[in-house]
Amino acid sequence: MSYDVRVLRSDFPLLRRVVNGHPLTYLDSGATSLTPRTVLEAMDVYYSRHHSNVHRGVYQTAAEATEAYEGARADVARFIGAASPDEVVFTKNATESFNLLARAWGTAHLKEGDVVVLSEMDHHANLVPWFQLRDSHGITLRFLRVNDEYRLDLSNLDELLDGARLLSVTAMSNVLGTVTPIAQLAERAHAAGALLAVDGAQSVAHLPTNVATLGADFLAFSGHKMLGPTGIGVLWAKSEHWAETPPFLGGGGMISDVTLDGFTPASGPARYEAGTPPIAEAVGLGAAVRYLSSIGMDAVAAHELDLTAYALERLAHSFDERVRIIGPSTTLDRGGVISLDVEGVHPHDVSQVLDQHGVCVRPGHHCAKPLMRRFGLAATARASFGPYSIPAEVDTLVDALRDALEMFT
Amino acid sequence: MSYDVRVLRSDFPLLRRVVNGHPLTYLDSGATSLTPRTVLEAMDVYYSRHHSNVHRGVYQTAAEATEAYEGARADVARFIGAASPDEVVFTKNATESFNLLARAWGTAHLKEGDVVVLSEMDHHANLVPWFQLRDSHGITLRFLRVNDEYRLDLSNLDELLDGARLLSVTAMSNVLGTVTPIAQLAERAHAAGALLAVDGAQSVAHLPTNVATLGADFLAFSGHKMLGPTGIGVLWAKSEHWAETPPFLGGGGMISDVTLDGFTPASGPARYEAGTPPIAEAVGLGAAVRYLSSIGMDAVAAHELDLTAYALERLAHSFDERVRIIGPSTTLDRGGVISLDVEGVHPHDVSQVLDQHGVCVRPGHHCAKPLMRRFGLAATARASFGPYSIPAEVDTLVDALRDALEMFT
Amino acid sequence: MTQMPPLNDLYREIVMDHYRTPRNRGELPTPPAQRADGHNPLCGDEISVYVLINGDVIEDIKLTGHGCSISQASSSMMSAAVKGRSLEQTRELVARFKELMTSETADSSDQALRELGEIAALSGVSKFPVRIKCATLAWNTLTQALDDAPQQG
Amino acid sequence: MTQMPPLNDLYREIVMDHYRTPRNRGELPTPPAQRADGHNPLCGDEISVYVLINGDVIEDIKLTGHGCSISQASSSMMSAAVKGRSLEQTRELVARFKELMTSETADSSDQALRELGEIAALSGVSKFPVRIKCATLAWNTLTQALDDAPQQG
Ligand SMILES: Cc1ncc(COP(=O)(O)O)c(C=O)c1O
Ligand SMILES: Cc1ncc(COP(=O)(O)O)c(C=O)c1O
Repeated sequence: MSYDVRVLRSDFPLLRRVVNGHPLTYLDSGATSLTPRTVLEAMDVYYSRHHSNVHRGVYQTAAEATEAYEGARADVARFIGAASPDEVVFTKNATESFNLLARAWGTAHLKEGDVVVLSEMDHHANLVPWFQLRDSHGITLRFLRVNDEYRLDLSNLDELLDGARLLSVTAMSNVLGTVTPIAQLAERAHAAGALLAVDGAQSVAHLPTNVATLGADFLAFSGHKMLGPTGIGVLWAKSEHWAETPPFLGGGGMISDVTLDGFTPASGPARYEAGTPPIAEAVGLGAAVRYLSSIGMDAVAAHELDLTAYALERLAHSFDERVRIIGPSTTLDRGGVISLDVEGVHPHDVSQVLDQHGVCVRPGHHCAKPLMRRFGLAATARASFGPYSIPAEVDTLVDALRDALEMFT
Repeated sequence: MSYDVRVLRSDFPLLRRVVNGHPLTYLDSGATSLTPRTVLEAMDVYYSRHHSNVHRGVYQTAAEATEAYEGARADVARFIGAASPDEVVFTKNATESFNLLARAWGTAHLKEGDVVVLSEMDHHANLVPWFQLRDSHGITLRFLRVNDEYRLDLSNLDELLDGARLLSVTAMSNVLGTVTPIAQLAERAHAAGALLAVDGAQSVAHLPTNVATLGADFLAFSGHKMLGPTGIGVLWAKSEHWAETPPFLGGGGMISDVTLDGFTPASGPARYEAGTPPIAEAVGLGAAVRYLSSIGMDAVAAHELDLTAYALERLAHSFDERVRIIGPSTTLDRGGVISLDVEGVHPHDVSQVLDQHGVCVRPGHHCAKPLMRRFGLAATARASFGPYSIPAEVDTLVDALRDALEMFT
Repeated sequence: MTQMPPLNDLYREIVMDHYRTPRNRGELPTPPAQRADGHNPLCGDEISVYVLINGDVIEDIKLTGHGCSISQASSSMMSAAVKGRSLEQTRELVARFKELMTSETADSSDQALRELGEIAALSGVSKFPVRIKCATLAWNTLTQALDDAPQQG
Repeated sequence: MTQMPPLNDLYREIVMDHYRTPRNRGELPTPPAQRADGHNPLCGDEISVYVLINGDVIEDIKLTGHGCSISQASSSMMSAAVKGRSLEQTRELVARFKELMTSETADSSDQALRELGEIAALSGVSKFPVRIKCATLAWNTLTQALDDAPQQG
């Protein structure tokens, strides 16, 4: 249940990059992950040998492209423990997945006044589509708050869930690193008669995921955060929910028939995949999940846990309280996303100075403005890990932060 | 104004593929185009050296990724003669572009009873989103018909446009090859007070396009049909129309502010690009349009015109009327998409037999079921060309068709 | 990805015969017959199946529609095979046929193939995955008709 | 893609001084002052600019808000530079500053830089494209305030 990270690093071409005279110290996997050679090769082979449009072709390469595309669906289904590949719908990113959920499932099942519960910890991807649905269809939104321990405040959960149709919440905060108690939320949501949608954009990339035991009804995530390419995301749902979800985007491939009077939608995942799908991207994502499975997600999680423990420890003890961690201070129910508030140095400047050391950390609100407001911050500087991250990079981060502090004192 | 197609062919790795003992004869560019090395390399270099999330990063590779993504927008804007890169919005495919147009612009500007004019010649991508809008918002749809010469019947155009708000029509049929008179349609639509949206999925890939003179208000197209990657499309609109178009998908990147009470959308193309965009795909599309520009779209169009003339001639004279061309029989206002009806041989079987010769043609309704019905067909076998297609491939097609006819007689 | 097998596997003599001379074309009055419609959205193939059930036997069957050689031949062979069979035997045959299609390593022992009779000539289709839907369309539509038919006493 | 220039170009002595000791912090009563709010959606920087216009002169200016060193220094330097200037001179200065930012090959002749005074110390920002928005935020917000101000007789 562990792997040689030095060997693994050689799979990632970007780690050979030198920036500002320093080897790249990539600590922004929370924004997007690095891409291993095997994923790039899978896409290159696809384009060089098999590329064709899918589904409607009879000839050899069209059959191969279809096989590659549907094979990727099966790979992803296996990776998350889905009951069937048909439960996996490809979108362009996790954000589209939430829009599909809100607009297609949402408009079919929610009417004016119906309650959806979200959380203050959530990413805009799991907030804005619901605001849009509120504005167009008059649904009511309620919010779980975040407590001073950077956890979801569950004290009023039953109250919030009272009469609610859906709870939609992240499994791991992309700002705090907080891992939320999905099993418990599922149980209580279901007890209250609500369904549970989970934002897995962070969790699926870093923790083992098994939808058979997760308890969720819907799960959204993005390829580019889990070693896959840009341009592809996933919405998983239980078959019974897909069966009651109308189409979202309209166009070719999602129809059973079209006349000048109207259209009949197709069934299966095709129903939600209008137009030419992200074929090469699916192939890349398939390669990514196979790569992750070959390492083992348990091993990835264990590796990142160790690294997070080391980082929390070093960050807590190197700066005389001048660097504050915005998030849980131990690895309990926590992933490798570490937001920093550096005394007297704005996150933009932190990132700028760190860049001089080749260190990549992201400044900003991380698309979680309500959460930032909750903690009275406009922005943080966020370091986040991937399966390829190593303790030496934490050391480089600490040294670079020291430089930033000096420069701005 | 011409190029050496033999040299050009060496840029396309898939043309080295051997299928069923024959070199690949790829005649399905209307479904998706082959991808030149330079596009694959641009994406590979992006992932291997610059990959990061865009827009919010300060560090070196994030700045580079943003530069690459926005640079691609500028490349595409230049390629179609847009007034500014801000007029170019990246989507996942032409289909999403039409959904964006129908749902965002459409719901903001069209109310119950408002008229949108479409055509019987159009692809499902430019039909289904409007049916959806009709079903949700009660707009009224009218249809231009197709005459026996495989052209839009313009005899009742003024009638159809009377009181219409929008005319949305293809610039080139993906079934018939017919090139529609966009300039004339623009003039008459505007005279009637309607805007004009153009489906450029086929035309932009094969004919020079200049939105400054096209007369259209909106133009949708797909990267994968113009030597670019899958997973990216474009909606171009005049700035004045974007200014009056609300957001479509909600999420990160498209907001200016988010609180627990709601959100304020961003301005510029970002407003319509929720979530992590197809970054590598934009980079690939940028490389594709630079490649096409280096050949010259005039040269591409001239090359394909010659080839189409040759194919029409050979197909018309080789089979004693047993192979019927469903589309204009001369190259006048016609592109290199040739649909065939082979006497006594179902398109599926045509394609199957042709595959045995390494020839790729697509059987089916080509996502244009109303058009198929218009001509009493369930399917055709469609051959379509790209800049890399050559007369010898037409000869192979003719030989293979002869084989199919023999086999089924 | 493997190279495709030769076309003879697909277009066997007997398959082409059923395609060229389809059996049981036409309609039956409904009721008493039960009708079901099937179509393959990917290629536009369409079929209508009419079954006349008497007791637990398929007394008559007719077909209309259009499609490729494989879908036409498969429906013709299907109609010839089920006419006069009991409902139970028919459902067994449908199951056996689907097995034949869905797995290249399916049970193709002499015994199994013998039960399928001339339908076994369609076994080559399983090597052309995109054509499997063509071959199964008629069978799925038949199942639909049987499911829709009012229970008989 | 070129390597980034050294940080000293960005964080000049005088820039850091304005960041550490911002000039003209605070609010002015509105009216008579005109207020405008600006923010940078990408990083969350926020600024409010209060200008008190007397005739065609900016008699007083105050700023509130938060942001990175560049946005804070730029707004402080801007406030110091425009206080007491005529509206016309101010708009010229804004235009000159934006030129300084938007083009690495901008007119940076001695003459142009001299007119900008200490603001010229921000010229290094143009080499860090992602930071240009930080530097221009205050200036755009000032323009907004001037545009919004009621015309004076
Ligand atoms: C004319 C036309 N319009 C729209 C489309 C849809 O393009 P996409 O599938 O890339 O969304 C196509 C291609 O299938 C087309 O040929
Ligand atoms: C928790 C969380 N949810 C959703 C998203 C949205 O993902 P994407 O931008 O790929 O749509 C992100 C990433 O930005 C995220 O971190």
